[in-house]
Amino acid sequence: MSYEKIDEYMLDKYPKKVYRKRAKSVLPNDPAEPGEIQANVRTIPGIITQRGCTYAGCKGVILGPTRDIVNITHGPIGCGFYSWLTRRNQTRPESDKAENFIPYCFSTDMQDSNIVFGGEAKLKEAIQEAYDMFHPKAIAVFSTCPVGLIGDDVHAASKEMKAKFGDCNVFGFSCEGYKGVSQSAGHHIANNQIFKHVVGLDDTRSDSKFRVNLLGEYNIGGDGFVIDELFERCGIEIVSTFSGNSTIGAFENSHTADLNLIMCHRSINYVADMMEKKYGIPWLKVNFIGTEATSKSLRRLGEYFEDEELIAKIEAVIVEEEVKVKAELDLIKPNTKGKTTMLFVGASRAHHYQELFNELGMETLAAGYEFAHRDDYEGRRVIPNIKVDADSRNIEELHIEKDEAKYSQKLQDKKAALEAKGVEFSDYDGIMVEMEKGSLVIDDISHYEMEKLIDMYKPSIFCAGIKEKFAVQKMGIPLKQLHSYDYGGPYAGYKGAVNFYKDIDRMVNTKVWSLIKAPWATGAAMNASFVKVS
Amino acid sequence: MSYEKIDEYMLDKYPKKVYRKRAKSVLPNDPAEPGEIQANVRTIPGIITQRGCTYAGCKGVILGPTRDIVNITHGPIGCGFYSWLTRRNQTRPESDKAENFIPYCFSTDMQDSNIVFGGEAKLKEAIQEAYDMFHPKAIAVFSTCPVGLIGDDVHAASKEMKAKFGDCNVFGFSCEGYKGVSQSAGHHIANNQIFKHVVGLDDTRSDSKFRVNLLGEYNIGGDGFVIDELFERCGIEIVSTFSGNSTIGAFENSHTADLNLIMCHRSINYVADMMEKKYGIPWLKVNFIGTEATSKSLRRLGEYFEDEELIAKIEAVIVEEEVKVKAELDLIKPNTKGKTTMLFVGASRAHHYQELFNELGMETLAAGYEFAHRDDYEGRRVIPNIKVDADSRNIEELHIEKDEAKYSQKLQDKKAALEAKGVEFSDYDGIMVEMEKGSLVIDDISHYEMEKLIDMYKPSIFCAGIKEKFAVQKMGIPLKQLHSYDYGGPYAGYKGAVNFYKDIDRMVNTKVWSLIKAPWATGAAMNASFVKVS
Amino acid sequence: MLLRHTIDEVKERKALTINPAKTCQPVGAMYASLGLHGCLPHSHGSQGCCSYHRSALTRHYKEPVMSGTSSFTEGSSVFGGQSNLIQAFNNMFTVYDPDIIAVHTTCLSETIGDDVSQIAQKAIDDGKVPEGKYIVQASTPSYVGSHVTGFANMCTSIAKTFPEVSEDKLNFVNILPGWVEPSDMKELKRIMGIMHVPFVMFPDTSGVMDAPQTGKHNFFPKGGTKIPDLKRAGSAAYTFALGKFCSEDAGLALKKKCDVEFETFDIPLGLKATDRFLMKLSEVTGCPVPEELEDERGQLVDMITDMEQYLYGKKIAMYGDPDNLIPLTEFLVDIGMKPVHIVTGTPGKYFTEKMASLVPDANFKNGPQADMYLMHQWIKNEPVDLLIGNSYGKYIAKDENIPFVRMGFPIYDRVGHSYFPLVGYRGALRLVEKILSVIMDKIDAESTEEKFELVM
Amino acid sequence: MLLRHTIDEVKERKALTINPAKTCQPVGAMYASLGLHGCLPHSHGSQGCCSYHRSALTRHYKEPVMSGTSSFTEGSSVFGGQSNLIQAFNNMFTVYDPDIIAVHTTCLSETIGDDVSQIAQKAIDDGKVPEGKYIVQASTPSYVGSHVTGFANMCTSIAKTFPEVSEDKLNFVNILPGWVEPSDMKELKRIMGIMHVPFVMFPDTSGVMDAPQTGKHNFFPKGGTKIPDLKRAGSAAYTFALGKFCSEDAGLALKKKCDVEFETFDIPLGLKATDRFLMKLSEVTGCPVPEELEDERGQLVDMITDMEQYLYGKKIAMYGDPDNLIPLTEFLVDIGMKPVHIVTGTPGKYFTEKMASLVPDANFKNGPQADMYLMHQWIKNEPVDLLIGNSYGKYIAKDENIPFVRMGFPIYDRVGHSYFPLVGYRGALRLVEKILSVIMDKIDAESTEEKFELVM
Repeated sequence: MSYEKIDEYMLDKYPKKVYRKRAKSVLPNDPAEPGEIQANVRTIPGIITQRGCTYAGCKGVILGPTRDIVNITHGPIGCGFYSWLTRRNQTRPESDKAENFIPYCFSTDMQDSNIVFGGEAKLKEAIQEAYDMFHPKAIAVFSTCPVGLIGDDVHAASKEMKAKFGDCNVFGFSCEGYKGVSQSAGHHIANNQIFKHVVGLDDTRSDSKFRVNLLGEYNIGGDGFVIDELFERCGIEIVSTFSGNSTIGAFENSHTADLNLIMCHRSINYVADMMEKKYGIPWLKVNFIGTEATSKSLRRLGEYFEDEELIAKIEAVIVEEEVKVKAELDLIKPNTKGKTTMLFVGASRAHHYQELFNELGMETLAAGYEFAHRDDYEGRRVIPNIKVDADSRNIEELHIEKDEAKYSQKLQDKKAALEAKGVEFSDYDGIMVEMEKGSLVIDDISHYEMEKLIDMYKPSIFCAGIKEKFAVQKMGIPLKQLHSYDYGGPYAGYKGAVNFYKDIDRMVNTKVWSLIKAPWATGAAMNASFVKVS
Repeated sequence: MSYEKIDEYMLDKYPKKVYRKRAKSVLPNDPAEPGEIQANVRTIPGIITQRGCTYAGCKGVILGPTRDIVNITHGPIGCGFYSWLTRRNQTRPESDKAENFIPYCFSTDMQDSNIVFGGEAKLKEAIQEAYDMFHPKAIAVFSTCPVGLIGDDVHAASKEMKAKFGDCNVFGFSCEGYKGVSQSAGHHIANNQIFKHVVGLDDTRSDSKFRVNLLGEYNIGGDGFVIDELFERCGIEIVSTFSGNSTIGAFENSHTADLNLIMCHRSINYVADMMEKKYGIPWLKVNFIGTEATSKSLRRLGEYFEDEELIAKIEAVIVEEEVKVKAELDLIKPNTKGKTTMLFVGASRAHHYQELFNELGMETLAAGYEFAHRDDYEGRRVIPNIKVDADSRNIEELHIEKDEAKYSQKLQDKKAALEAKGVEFSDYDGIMVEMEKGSLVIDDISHYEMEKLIDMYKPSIFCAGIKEKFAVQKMGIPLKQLHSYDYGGPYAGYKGAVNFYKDIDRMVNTKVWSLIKAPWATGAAMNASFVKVS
Repeated sequence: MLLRHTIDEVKERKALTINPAKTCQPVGAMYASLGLHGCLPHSHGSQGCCSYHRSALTRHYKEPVMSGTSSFTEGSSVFGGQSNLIQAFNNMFTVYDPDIIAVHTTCLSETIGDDVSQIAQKAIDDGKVPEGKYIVQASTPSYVGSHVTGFANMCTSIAKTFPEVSEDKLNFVNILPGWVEPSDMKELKRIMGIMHVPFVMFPDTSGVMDAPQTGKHNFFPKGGTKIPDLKRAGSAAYTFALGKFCSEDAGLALKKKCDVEFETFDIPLGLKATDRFLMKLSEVTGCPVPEELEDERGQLVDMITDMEQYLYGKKIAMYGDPDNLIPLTEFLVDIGMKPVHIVTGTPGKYFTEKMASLVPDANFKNGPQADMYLMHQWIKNEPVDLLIGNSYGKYIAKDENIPFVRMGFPIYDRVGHSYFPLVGYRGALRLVEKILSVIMDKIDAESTEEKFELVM
Repeated sequence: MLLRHTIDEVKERKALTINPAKTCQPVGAMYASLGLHGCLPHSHGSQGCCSYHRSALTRHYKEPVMSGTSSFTEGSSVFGGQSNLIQAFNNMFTVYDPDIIAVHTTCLSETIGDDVSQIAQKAIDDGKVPEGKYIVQASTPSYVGSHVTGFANMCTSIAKTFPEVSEDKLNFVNILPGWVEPSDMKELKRIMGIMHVPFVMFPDTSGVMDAPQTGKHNFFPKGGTKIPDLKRAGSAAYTFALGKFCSEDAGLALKKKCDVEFETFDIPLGLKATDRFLMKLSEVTGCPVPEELEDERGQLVDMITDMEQYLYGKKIAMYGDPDNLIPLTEFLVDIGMKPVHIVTGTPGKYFTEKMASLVPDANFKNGPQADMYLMHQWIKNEPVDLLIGNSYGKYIAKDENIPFVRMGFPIYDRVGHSYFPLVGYRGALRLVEKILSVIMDKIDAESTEEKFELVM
């Protein structure tokens, strides 16, 4: 089908204004010359979107995985309730006694009187109650929609309580749901506050040789654990992960790392940038989704640290693991080769998971993000050209200055030297250059577009989230959730890759999809009589 | 209701011959002068009886509780299947590795060819296979109906295999289902063979001071464990139990005991008699069902052994336990006092459990046995007068002679001395002397009689077995199973008494029986119209 | 321990809710809306609400949950959501062609004071609502009541919107089923069929939230109450409002608007609540309770009498919604069990009054801070033999080794609730089966070898 | 270990059966007899047989099971049971007044060669059988086949005894349901109702073995196939014999006697077996499969597709009766599971032929020595993720820590099977729910804290 036809089939039903707007977010891909895609703009009301809100991005995504912060949602009960344990934030406390608040939902459960008379007093009382019961290292406060509107000052309240306690960091997030256009705003707000209130508080430097932060890895399904294990085998210390399996202590210490590695570019590139500005830590884009991507990312670490022993260890790990993966893949690939997929999810996942599908010999027919910006599609080179609109403008940009005491010129010098050798820092090329020519790229896909797309292409599998899962499956197409992994995983690293291969093999080859049609639907029955009337 | 009326209401529907026969098994009780009751006679075909067969009495009841004998049912699969784990034969192997064949069902699963051509060869092969797989201490073979008819000689086969193995006792039971008139014949056959093939094989004498056998205690629901524990606290050794939680080793050694205690008179009195004849061991009737009965039975032991220290220990145990029981009973008795019961079950249970009901302040309106003989009703004094009929005659009576080497004249002398002081040995007065005047005694009650009886008296609770349970409960009357204890228990000893009190309290006072009638059954509904037609 | 910070000592909290036994209004309104045929719910607020509610319902039902959102931005929060909503109407009618759009508000649109009925009127005036299409709208501020309140509010709006006033009352009744599962709604319809009583039921999520796999996604599944039925609800002889919290207001609204006599009943969950429902049905309609239902009742009682030893005296902790907890408590007491700790986040004095009469000795609490954390603390102080509630209970069940029956909303980790009812006698039979199953599983699992039972 | 003597090494046994996966014929005949209204089963043999069979059925159903016995003594065993049986007839008709006495033999009466039909004739001649009363008798030697054979033999006798020859075939069908639960028989009747196909079903234990608690013991509960229906079975247009082992012979007998066309089908257990049954029903009667059933089918497929990840590739060991195991195996394979060990004590080449085609790589065996001991040995050699079978499996399940779904006969330690069907699409839905429930319970129980999942 030509692109025009697709466009027509998929978008023609829209009202004109909607059509015009949506058409800008739908592009046939040309990896050689990525076109300009509309992204990070307001969702069209009523269109039925995949997107969530700023609170979800802030409290759910970024702070959800931290285990030793008491995260209090300031608002009516719903926001806290829905973000309670629904994101599979796996964590591994240091001991049976160590703090782990992840299974808890804390909320001020605002009532109408709090809306009318203000909720700050209740918020402070709630913080006090949490402190009295749990004596946590930190308490974080998340604002929901009404909070901003009624003028509760969560930051002032937090500051006051922090001062009162003395031994407990308290800080707040103005992550009201209506801010920005998607979860992305929430990531930004979350990162800003963590950077402001936490990063840099602990200057202790462990004596390990290779010290990195892993940014934008949320340990869904245990991905982070797999990466941790790989790094450990190579002898690399992860100072902090933002924010899978994280602790407030690790955030406080994160500025002492020698390198930042970015997994999910969209949600976290701010932090890398700010840390580089303030502390001089360079950053590299990595990807541990996919066998090749994992090996490549590990090798980038070797390249960065320029240490023979490290490089040897990394190569040993790669050889050992790749052999195992290959053995599994050889069995599976014949079952999956030639099948097709579409990915509409998150920001980085729709990109990274194409690696795994490639390895399975599966073609990605279409992909797009739920809450990405243009740079996630077209690469960071377009950042200067991105128009800052009203919705972006009201998300605070921190003004960062060099911390003269803690800034590492040494790392910057190292970076410069490596750049001279051709190593690329602070770069991300986006999804488009890696997708096939003619495949479709669609930002913020609507439910309607999704159904049409499936109708047209009948992919072997579709990747999205829980809201899409059963509608797509009702169409007879298996849907792989790439937020929750359908409660499977891990999918990161070599071990994760094998898990993914197996799961996809199962999903595209299980017989259950063949059971859908009732045999009488063919019209074979009912053509006979009951008793022949003689 | 006068007895004549009862008789009429309960039996009148029967055909005349049946009426005449059944009337002899139904008596209004007079404890002062127990009447002659017809018992241990053939069940009337088609009447719907509680009774089972000889195989059930032999393999199910007596040998079922032994754990280290491989019990092979020689016959079609059913008999082995139905007696497989259905009698709650609790057992406590010496260790995790010790033998326990109770969870297994072994059968020759006779096929038609075995019926036509004989099953002995298959039996021997089965014994061989069992030996090869398990190397047990003993293998026992149980004959089912066809075995006797087709002429398989299980005894010869057993003897041959025993000789062949050398290290495994193999013996058989001619317990075909059609023998005798009830399970009782099976008990007799079982006891005879155990006495013949096992008892007396091991003369080892432990050095404990007070050594007894406990006969007729099958450890249903852990009753035997409770008694074991009581005896241990008093310092009395149970050399063997026939046959709860038993081992072949204990049987072999049982003739070394100083006293036999009989719990279930019906199933086991043969063994006590034979052991007294052959080895000179006196026997006492005891009962550990009921608090008073337990104390009384313990005291009989003190009386027998005439040991100050033992008597002191026994009294201490009694005092300690009775206080605990009383505390519980005081709470429960107000709920149960004045309620009524009927017991139609087994042999001894219908008698023993009246003790517990008495303690609860509950009246026994009627009772009777399923497979007892006249002596179980009227006492052992009637034994000489019991007419031996054709069905009894064909159950082998072993001819026992004194074993001069092992016979203990000392014990007999002790017995004589105690008898002189008024201690009663070898005695059982039966159920009737202990039942109220005017209560009903019915042997081998039929289903029809049972329903009529319930109709007439509406007891608060009825005690019988699984076949009666739900018919009675459909009448709105709770039924307590006294074979399986409804999978509860233990009910023996002090601890068991409290369990029983609680269970009966629950059963007669639970509100669930009040839920039976639908509210519209009162006719309250339906008296209004739908829409008033104007 | 999964919940390692839950401490034994119960101290009153005034501000902090921990592990709530409720969620917010809009999700209830969304669920109720899905019970109308051809209806597209719409969330007037931030898009996160809609996403959360759709996700919650989807996880619970493993079914598509379609809903629009006004996708508020900071601008709309300042200037009002009118333009977003009118745009949304236009887009939804154009693209998805619903017969009804059911708008519920959120804390956001409520706080800024959007008047949805006025906006809807404007949309109609502006021609953004096609002929013959309906907009029903409910005010569901998240900071009032709970998800149950939202359900009730949407039901009330439905009752105000569709039913037509009629002088002549006809020989049928209205059933307001309350927040029960599609399976329960189907079971209620089966019972009405057996009773031979014609009826209109709304909402009705059966055929929607339990839609078959057909290889085709029906954006509007074939279930749900149809508009003509909603209209004629005004001429019913009687309305059975099931559940004080979920349905009474809708019954009242219908009474006010169309003068349909009504009474509020417990959801027919358990023996006596079903008895009362059937008795009244019989009384109102003159239709006797037929043998088939009497037999089902008898089967239920049969299982209870047969198995009472495994039920008697067992202590229970439970949490959920008041309309379920009230008849459930009555039923559990009737079958000899002992509810000892009961919480619901949904406020309302009726709950505590009922509990005080049903289980005066139990710990019970509702409203703010009546949360699962409190219940867990109670459990630590007085352990229980059974836990009943939504999937969040699994953390307590695992920590405390308590047999656990999933019931209520949400159930995220098991299936069956959408297909197998718990209402009526058959439903109670299933409930007792489930209770017995977990209790007996524990007996088996913890039994020593010597006490392991073949027959139970 | 409960089964501590079960060793890994599998050695062929020729004589010893250990832990059988079957029992003997008479209990099946008794169960079939209970499916006729007003029928009193009678066991012609030792009274122990009758006691055992009544106990087994009672434990399985927690219902009264009434049956007479000829109470053979040694004398009767020598001289024949004629006088006992005639006496029994007289007593039963006098005291219990059944419409039908259904006599089955035992290994005893078979071995001595009692001719029950001749004895019955003599009873009739002697006036011991009242006018209008029936005696039906089946030869059920325990040493041939299994309990399944006994069920089949009694069904065949019923088919030979009651149906009346008719030239005119009428627009209804016969359903021989095979050995399924009363709930299943009720479900089959519900399906026939939805299909609008008139039918006679025999035997039919619904309303008998699932009788309500009413405060009265109905010696003959109101269920069971009625004599007029049994009679008119001869004029049916078609007979559906469900289950090769249980029903084919009865279908054949009916064909021979009354020339009713018939075919044998799998018991409609699982998706495809139900599909085939409905397709044929539709074909024979011209009644289309209605939407309601198509929806139930779609709901079943929906649950399977939604939950396939928890089913896929899971290894299963199972034991039971061939008519159940065959469609069950087909279904489990269809939903992505892997039956790897299958035994039934019931002999018959058809079983192994079917298994060879359905699961060629599995271990399967039937007939003598195809017992649970063997299956357990196989499990020790190749562990499984799920065990399906009767209550005796709990010992293996506990020893080997295998999730366990109770299905088949006997189930002594759980309730529900008499009320909730496993046949048809709804039944398959329940089966899948149960399978998922035990598999997911194990995941939860064994999950580390970090992997414990709220949403599944």
